[in-house]
Amino acid sequence: MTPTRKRRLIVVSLILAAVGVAAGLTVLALQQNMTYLYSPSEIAAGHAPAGARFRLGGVVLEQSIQRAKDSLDVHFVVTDRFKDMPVEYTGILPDLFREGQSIVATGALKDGHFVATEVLAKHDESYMPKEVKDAIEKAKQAHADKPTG
Amino acid sequence: MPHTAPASVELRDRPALLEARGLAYARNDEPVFGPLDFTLHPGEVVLVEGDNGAGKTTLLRLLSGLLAPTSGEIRLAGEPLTLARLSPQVALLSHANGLKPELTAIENLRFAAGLLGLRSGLSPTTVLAGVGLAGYDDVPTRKLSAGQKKRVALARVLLAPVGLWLLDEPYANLDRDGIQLVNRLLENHANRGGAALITSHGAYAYTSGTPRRIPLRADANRSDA
Amino acid sequence: MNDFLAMGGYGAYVWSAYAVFFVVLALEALAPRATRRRVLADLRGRLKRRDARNEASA
Amino acid sequence: MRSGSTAAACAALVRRDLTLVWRRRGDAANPILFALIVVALFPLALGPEPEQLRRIAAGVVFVAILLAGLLALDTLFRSDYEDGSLEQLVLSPHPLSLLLACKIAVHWFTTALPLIIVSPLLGELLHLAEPLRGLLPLALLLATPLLSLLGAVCVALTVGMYRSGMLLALLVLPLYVPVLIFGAGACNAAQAGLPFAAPLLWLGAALVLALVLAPLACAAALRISLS
Amino acid sequence: MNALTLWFHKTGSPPTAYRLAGRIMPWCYGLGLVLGLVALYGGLVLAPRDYQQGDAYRIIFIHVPCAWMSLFAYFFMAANAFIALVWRIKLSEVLAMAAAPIGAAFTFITLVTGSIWGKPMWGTWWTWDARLTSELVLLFLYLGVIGLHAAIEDRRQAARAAGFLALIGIVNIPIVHFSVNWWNTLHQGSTVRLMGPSKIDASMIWPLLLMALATHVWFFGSVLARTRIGLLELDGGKDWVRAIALDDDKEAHA
Repeated sequence: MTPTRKRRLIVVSLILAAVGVAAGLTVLALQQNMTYLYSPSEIAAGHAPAGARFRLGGVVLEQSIQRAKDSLDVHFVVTDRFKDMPVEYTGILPDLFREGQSIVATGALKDGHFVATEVLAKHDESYMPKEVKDAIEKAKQAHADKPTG
Repeated sequence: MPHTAPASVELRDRPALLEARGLAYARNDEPVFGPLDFTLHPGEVVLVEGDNGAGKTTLLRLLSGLLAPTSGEIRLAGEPLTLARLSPQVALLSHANGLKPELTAIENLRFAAGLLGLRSGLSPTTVLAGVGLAGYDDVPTRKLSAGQKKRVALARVLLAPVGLWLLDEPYANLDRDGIQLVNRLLENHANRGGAALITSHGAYAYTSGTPRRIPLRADANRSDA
Repeated sequence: MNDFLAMGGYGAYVWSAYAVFFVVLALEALAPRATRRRVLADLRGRLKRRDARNEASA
Repeated sequence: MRSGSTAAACAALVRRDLTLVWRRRGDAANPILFALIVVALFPLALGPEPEQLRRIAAGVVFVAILLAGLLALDTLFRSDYEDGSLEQLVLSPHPLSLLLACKIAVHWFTTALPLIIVSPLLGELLHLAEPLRGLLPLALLLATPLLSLLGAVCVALTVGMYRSGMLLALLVLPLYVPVLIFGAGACNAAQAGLPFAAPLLWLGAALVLALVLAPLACAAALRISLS
Repeated sequence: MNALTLWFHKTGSPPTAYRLAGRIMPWCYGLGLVLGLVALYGGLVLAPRDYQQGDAYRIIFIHVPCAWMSLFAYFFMAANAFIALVWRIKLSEVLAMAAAPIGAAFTFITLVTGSIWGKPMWGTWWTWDARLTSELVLLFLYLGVIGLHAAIEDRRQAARAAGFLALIGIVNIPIVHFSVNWWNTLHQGSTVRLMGPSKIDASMIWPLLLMALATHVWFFGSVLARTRIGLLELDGGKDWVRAIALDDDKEAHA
């Protein structure tokens, strides 16, 4: 084997070995929750850390928003349609914040409440005119009303 | 004894140590020199002559493989020179001596020997004595004069187990003794079957025998003038 | 027309975004012209120097 | 005539670089001093309240060490370039990437390792949380070699320039962003009582890859800059 | 040499490329402008209001095409840098470096319009979310490439060094994206998809796609304009460049 070839072989095998080890570590890393975004169900199951700041993700439950008259305090419930999580927040909410909206709130658990320090609205990736949206809703409704055999 | 290069038939029969075909270099599309054709056989010392800015240093950097030519080809001992595969058979002395000022002369030479290997029968100490710096082993290089630094750098070239020397202005900063020393070193190297390409702006020259000269001028300059 | 400019209350946001878009792209389109002029002027300078050199050596 | 073995060349290079650092040992303390000053500025700017400082301690130490490393990066090839020994390195018959790996290793050993050793002290200045005392040096141990390796590639690209400081920072910082996120992120997660193994594993994976690929990239970049 | 490589070689030679680029460039600019104006009319006037975001969503018609362009320009640059580094083709070096400032401009627009959109919709100008951060890093990379290219005297060496950086960056961008992803996600998913149904109504998608087409055409126009300058710089000593320089002087004085 010429020295050049030998050198190339060493380099290639080193790269392959490194890729192998890195892939192994990556697989190990992927088995862990890295997003620190918890749903109400996960919190109910006790996965969320007690006393630590983490992020709560979910949908604002319909008819759960209660705004205080004389302050910026807001109470609402975040749900993932299985479990609910009451949230307290003080501050200005984004325009998109409304019932049925996906939100990401940062804060910590306190006496079974989630005390948020930041609430961000996560608008989804679909865009359509209002009429279309209404039509879809109507169709869904009709579909749901139909008795299923 | 003046040495007439190339001496023996035996040396001539070996393949050329260095071969340049149509070698040209341009920087930002300004031709620096070329196209050049020349060969360097074992036992030859060739002098590259040119004014300041004629591209002498550039030529040496091309031949050592640090720089890629704009056009043309370089072969070392028959093998084409590529950037990816630099030749282990070239020793370069450039303007920057490649010496660490904080290290002593002998430490600098030891490092060079570790990096490039050692010519058989030589050691850093003997080589240092050979360039007239016996007893300077433990002096930090920064305390040496410019000429003495040049001698240490020459010792480094001498130490390397290579056939081809590329020396950029080896006479610069040297006194009369030093110039003779360079000539002696070159002569010995040629007699051993080595070859050297040296540059000079003409003030000093390799006086031993009648070395071949390569005048260096840009082709474009020639045609415009 | 006013309705159109108001953009349902988001006029300031929408129009400033569009303004950024147009200003940046206009600058981006004008930049090569300036560069071209500079490069060609440089080149003429180089040619002049070369001619001067050649005359001096001739 | 014989040329030396590659191992001998690497040993000679390591010995020379260590000797040089020893001869310039006054300069070796500079990164530590710099990191110390940066860390000391935070309590002065934010007020001495321990709770507040504890919350940002890990991140601040990380950023201070990253910046100190960035300052030290310039010395990696600077003097070698100026006195011409970098040219000799490129011209040696041994694989350039291996020689550069040795250089980077010595550089890490002499600039980053001392910083890791003083990192508990830096943390203490900011009232670092108890559970992080062991984790922060560990995260730094994984992150700083990555910073040195990635930085070396960028230094190699800027080696021939006179005032390359700002440009070097611009080139290096995008590459440092993920390292910082994972390294400091692991510490923050641990502080919040969240699982922190994953970011460390990512750092480890990146380090293994960089150990092999960065010297190769560094050699290629150096060849470009020297031409 | 077969016919194709011969053709490639001929078109790739600086004077031919310069002339060809000069002929195509105005068409690209013109077509880009026309398509862009039609798309704007469609997006600002014809497209209906969004059920969720009202009129604010209309920023999408510039934000999304620019975001696509910021990535497209990077891939264009990196691909050309790769060709330039491996095969040392002059034209590729010039093309790669021509794409950098345009990419930077599109990235800048994406960031600014995105944060203008984010304020009313999300409730914040900026968040350290994966897409936003990686877009910011992308901008830094563009600036790094431009800076490195400007800092090196020799044009070809500069192009090689900057191209090398661009190639490193292409590895870095997904890494940055995923690294930020695990600690923050706010940006919505992709709306327009190559595979499967897009999540946008037909009345809204056509101005979006038309604008994307317009920005692409515009991009190529601008690349050609910059490529012409790059070729002039690179071939500065040649006769054809000399003629152009003298012609330009005459025009300026006429």
